[in-house]
Amino acid sequence: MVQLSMAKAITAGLSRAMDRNDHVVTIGQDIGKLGGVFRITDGLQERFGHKRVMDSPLAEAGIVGTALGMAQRGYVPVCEIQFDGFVFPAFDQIINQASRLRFRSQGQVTAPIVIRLPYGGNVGSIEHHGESPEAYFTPTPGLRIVSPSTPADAYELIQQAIDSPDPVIVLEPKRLYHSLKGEVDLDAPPSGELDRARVVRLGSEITLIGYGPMVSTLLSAAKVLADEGHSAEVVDLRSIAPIDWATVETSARKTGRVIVAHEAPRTSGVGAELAARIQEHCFYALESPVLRVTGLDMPYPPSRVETDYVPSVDRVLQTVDRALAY
Amino acid sequence: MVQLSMAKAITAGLSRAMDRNDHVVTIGQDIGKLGGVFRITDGLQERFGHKRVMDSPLAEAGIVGTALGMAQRGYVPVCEIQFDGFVFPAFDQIINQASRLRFRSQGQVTAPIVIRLPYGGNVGSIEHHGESPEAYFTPTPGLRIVSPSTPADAYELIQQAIDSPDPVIVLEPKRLYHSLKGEVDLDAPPSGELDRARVVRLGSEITLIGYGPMVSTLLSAAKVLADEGHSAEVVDLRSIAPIDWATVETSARKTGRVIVAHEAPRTSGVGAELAARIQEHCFYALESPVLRVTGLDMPYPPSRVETDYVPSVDRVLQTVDRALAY
Amino acid sequence: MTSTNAWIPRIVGDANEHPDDAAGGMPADGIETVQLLDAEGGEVRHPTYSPQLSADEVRDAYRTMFLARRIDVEGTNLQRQGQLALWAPAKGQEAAQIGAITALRPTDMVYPSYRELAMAMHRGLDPVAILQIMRGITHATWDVDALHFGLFSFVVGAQTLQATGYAMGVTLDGADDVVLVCLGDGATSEGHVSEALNFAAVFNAPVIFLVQNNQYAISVPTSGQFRGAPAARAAGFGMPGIRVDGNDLLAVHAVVAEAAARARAGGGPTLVEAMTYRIGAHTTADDPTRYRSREEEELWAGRDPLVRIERWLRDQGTPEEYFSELATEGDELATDVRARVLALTPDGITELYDYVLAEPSAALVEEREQVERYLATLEGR
Amino acid sequence: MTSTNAWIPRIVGDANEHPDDAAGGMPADGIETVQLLDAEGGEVRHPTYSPQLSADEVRDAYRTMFLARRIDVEGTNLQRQGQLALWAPAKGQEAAQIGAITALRPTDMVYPSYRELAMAMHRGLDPVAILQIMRGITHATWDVDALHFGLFSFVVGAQTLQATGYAMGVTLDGADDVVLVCLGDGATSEGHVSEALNFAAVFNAPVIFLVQNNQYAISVPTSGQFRGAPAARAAGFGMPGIRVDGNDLLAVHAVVAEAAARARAGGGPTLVEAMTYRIGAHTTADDPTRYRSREEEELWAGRDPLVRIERWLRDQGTPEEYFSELATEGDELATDVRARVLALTPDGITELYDYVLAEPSAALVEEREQVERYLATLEGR
Ligand SMILES: Cc1ncc(C[n+]2csc(CCOP(=O)(O)OP(=O)(O)O)c2C)c(N)n1
Ligand SMILES: Cc1ncc(C[n+]2csc(CCOP(=O)(O)OP(=O)(O)O)c2C)c(N)n1
Ligand SMILES: [Mg+2]
Ligand SMILES: [Mg+2]
Repeated sequence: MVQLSMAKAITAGLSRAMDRNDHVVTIGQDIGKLGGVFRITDGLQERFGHKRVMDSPLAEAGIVGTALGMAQRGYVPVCEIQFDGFVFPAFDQIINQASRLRFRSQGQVTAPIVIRLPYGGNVGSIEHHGESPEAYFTPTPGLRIVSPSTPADAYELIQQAIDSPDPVIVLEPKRLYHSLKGEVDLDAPPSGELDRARVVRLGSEITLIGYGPMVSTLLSAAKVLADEGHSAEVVDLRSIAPIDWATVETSARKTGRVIVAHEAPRTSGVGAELAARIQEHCFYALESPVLRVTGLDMPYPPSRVETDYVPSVDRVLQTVDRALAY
Repeated sequence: MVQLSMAKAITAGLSRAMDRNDHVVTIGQDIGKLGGVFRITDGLQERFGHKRVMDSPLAEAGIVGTALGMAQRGYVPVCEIQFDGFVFPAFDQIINQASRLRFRSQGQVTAPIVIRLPYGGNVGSIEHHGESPEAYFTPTPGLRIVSPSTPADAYELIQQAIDSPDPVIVLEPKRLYHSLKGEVDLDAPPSGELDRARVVRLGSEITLIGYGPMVSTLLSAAKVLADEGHSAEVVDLRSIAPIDWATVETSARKTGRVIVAHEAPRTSGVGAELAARIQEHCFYALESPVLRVTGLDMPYPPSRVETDYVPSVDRVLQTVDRALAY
Repeated sequence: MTSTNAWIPRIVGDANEHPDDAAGGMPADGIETVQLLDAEGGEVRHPTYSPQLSADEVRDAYRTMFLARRIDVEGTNLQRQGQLALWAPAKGQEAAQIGAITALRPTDMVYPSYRELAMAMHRGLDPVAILQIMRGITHATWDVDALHFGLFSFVVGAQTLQATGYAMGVTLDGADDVVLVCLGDGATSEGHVSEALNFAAVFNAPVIFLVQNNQYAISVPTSGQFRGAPAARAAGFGMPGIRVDGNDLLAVHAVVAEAAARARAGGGPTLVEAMTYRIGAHTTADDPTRYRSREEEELWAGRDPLVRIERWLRDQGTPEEYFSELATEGDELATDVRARVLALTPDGITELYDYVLAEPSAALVEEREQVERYLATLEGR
Repeated sequence: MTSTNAWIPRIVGDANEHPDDAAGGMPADGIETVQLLDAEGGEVRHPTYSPQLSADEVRDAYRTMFLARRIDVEGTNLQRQGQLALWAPAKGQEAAQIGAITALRPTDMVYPSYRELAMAMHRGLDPVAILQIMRGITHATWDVDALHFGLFSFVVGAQTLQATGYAMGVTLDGADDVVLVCLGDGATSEGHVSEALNFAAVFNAPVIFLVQNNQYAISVPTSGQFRGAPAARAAGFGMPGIRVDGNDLLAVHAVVAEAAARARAGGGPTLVEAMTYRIGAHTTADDPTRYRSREEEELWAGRDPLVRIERWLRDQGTPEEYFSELATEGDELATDVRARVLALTPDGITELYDYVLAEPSAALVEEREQVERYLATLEGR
């Protein structure tokens, strides 16, 4: 067990995957000498050489599209997209190609690539650097989307994503890269399934569901609630697509009240699917509607006001009050 | 009043808008001599000249991106994207540019463009030609998305979209282009608001909500239900973003049961947002969960089996049975 | 190697007018077009390139061209008879396709677009696999690894990046395979294609971009597609660009063979612009009379790539039986293919859940069961 | 007009090695670099281009360059002091920016990327409008129509398509305005940029693509970005491509002036590749020591665009007071700007609902009210 930041945990996971399988390569902007703008690939080019750690030209479609081709040649490419807001030029290669090669070819061609995508706000940066674009990917059958909430989870998820025969987007909560440290067992083999949610706090009165950077907010809220005498269960989705409905619904049925949190705007966010499915499958168990605590329905704002945009512990608590009042 | 197909109604609306405002121009692949692959721009280049009806190179980002530039010069460009499945190369220009120019510039720069996008399935074509990509756009504040269900509505919506100071995606139900005919009053000024839903059939026991190509399916289902002694209200959303919640919620509260239908896959579709919001705002009024009748959670299938994919009257009825059984 | 970097500006007064090339001839932009066989089948001497194929090899090549055209006719017929949703004829482009693919090793990977019927048949793909796409039976399903022939790609240009990545993988392997990727004149406008050219150059990838310039992207002539021809564009990305008479089997073969040899030797990518013509409609849904003239079509009919080889083969003394036997073979193949196409039935939709993810998620399993139950209720009716 | 179409292949053995240019000098790819003033400020004769600016005009230009650099220093300082989230220095690129913009009419539209501080100041934009972006106060808000200076664009390359479209609008108007769009060497790799070049050529749009080739895209040197230089790429899209010494005010001005005259006369687009160097870091978040050498930085420091003009101005007999007064003006401006930046406060988040749609939807109005109520409860605490 070592104490690692989330950034270092991802580096360690990536590096371990590259050690285990010499067909794992990585490609992205500035990931070589610079080690990436977040230094996630720091030292990897020195260790694995220019061939396996490729600085790409400045073109996101090029990164994902050539990664697909390398995968067709037997490689397992891990793409780094520099920031959340810059993934859209690669959209066609992700939506029309990566996600459906297996389907369109009835399994003759697959796309075992990983797309690492730093995301999330409250990082005090400029436009396009604090966004949460997951809702643009979730309507896509054939695409896996995961997001870790702790260094240990990040270490495991990046390896599982690389092992997965499906294309996986790993949404990395960039706010936690360097701010969150935790215990990581570097020798533990990646265990369990890629699409399992985790109940990270047990509770009985209300279920708080989140993923990535929101999980620590929900845990803080649950603590405050405990002090106030309320018992909240916290579910870390880990996999945003597909969602582990069994875990989600079990918790919803148990508590009868559910709140979903994410940083992306409310409209058509991941919370919509959660609410829609939970109200359908747990209709008789719900004591209050599924409520959403989310980013606002506007583009990501300038950073001086971003704390009013990203869900805070306060906003979660206020929403819990609303739910409990039903 | 004349009898027009939906295709001809759109042509008429476009042509009228170009008559009324000489800064309305249109750009897209094959829209000149060919009149577009669906012949929607048939005759427009002859009438308005090469300058106002521009055949573009084969590049969707180029079409939308240059349209934005023309808009910044004072034009009102109407872009034609050839098919649903080919809009993704333009994604960055739509999501990162068109939808947020107003926001990022605090109103100094706007994007009054229209993007016409034929969509929907059951047209017996090959891959990428039968899809419903609306869920990729709905998470986007600042973007309007509309879809007509009748020729009269198409005639009006295309003109309203062109008049709108916001960027508007007009999802054109291509299955209805030539198959659906209806009365159109060519002299009527476009009236009312772009984002108003319409109750197209009054009912009391259940609300069926849809848009575009699904509306006629829902109306057929409502008819069958009426024969069976059940009274279904049908709401045509018309505007998918923003949604006219007042109309939707009024109906939901009235009937207490809601079904949403769309051709896109269920996960993270427009139905998710409708269900999420309705269960929140009409919690006590609901007698059954909001149910969804949608495309399946797989990429659009080969056309020989597409009728099993696109919601049918039968599937709607089966779902109504489920709702009524609560 | 011929230099094709001459750039003669073709700046026109009002570009919005999109003037068609006067008579549908080759563009007068000063870029040389490599030719080894003229429209009459007469040999043309070239300072750099010479025919690389023996008469036997040409006969083999011609056979595939001929059979592909026969299937093409059958595709169009089947569509007219309502048996296919669509057919995209390759007619007229057989020399470009077969000239290129015969210059490769069978293990060199090919990434087609959607018009490469002749290439596919050369690689041994059963044409039914293509026809069934157009019948709505499957999307694109064949054994890519065994054939070294990639899936058809209906999103214009998207395949070029994947081909480039595959070629980067070849480099990573230290192998000497070559990759050929097919695209049209229209496709060159897609940003993804420029990115592919750039990645190929930067990573020095062994990939050949074969642009079949058939003069149109649906209705848009090349004059409305670009001002700088594809062959000229290559130089700006740092790779050789060669224009070749795409209706000349021998020339296409020679040019692609040279590009392949260069790539194999570590010399990186090449762009080959094969000047050809789509004799048929863009697809059976298209109406070419709206955008091209009778004269132009006749001009190009006179440049038919099959006629040219047929003449050459006759000049070489190929006996009449060769041609008559081939005609019979073609008819038999067409009859067989037609019968098998008509017999095709699609997989049930629920079987398609097998291909969404490697292992279906719980939600997919659940949805599949629901759909199965629902479909069963319908069968009862 | 100088022809810049020579293409000398730079195919290297293993492209993955991305060798940096030996000493960070100009690339030896055979493309001519137009220069009118050498690093010492001495005039250079050129067969085609000659200086177009009077000494007074150069002094005006130098003033903006100097003031921009002063603000640049202030930006870096403010960031170091924790007052800005980020600063992207323009230091070293002032000649490229001011040379280009002084060749335009004030009514010619400019589309910047995000590094055009000097250009912006030339157009009269209050630098606070830029600094406030980096302070997280606004995104990009200035009166584009009045200044004819577009919004900063942080999505690399996206602005090039919009600039091209604007220029297409100029053609539709039958006007003789010209559009200038700024991009970096890295940006040329984005597919959108290639699409912009192609649309510009096909529609013969009056747009000038100014590529400030500052040798790096963050850490990636041009050798890892492309094999065909931007200037060479232009030809393949059917437009002239001219490379110019981007640290030479007079040369950039002359080259852009010629391109603008051609565009105004209906001659269509031009690509200008201005060879320059980002003296500072990519942004204050960057660490250039990881990817470039001390020697290279020193080499380019010796080519400082301000020093060169200062020398030339002194040679022309510009009095010392001009320089000392300018220094004072710079300090005063910096002090004023700093004070105003520190005084900035953001709009409340709820005011931003005004800018989502032209008229807020009912749902937006409702959400805004909720947020207002919620924020009011917080104030109570
Ligand atoms: C991204 C994308 N946009 C549009 C289309 C619709 N489309 C299909 S083929 C075609 C023209 C292609 O022209 P070209 O590349 O010259 O190939 P050709 O059909 O002539 O062989 C178009 C516009 C598409 N398939 N993909
Ligand atoms: C589409 C996109 N991808 C990635 C980035 C992140 N990024 C910001 S600046 C930059 C490098 C740009 O290099 P260049 O075009 O040479 O301009 P320079 O910064 O050198 O002026 C990158 C990769 C971005 N802003 N947009
Ligand atoms: Mg073509
Ligand atoms: Mg740069």
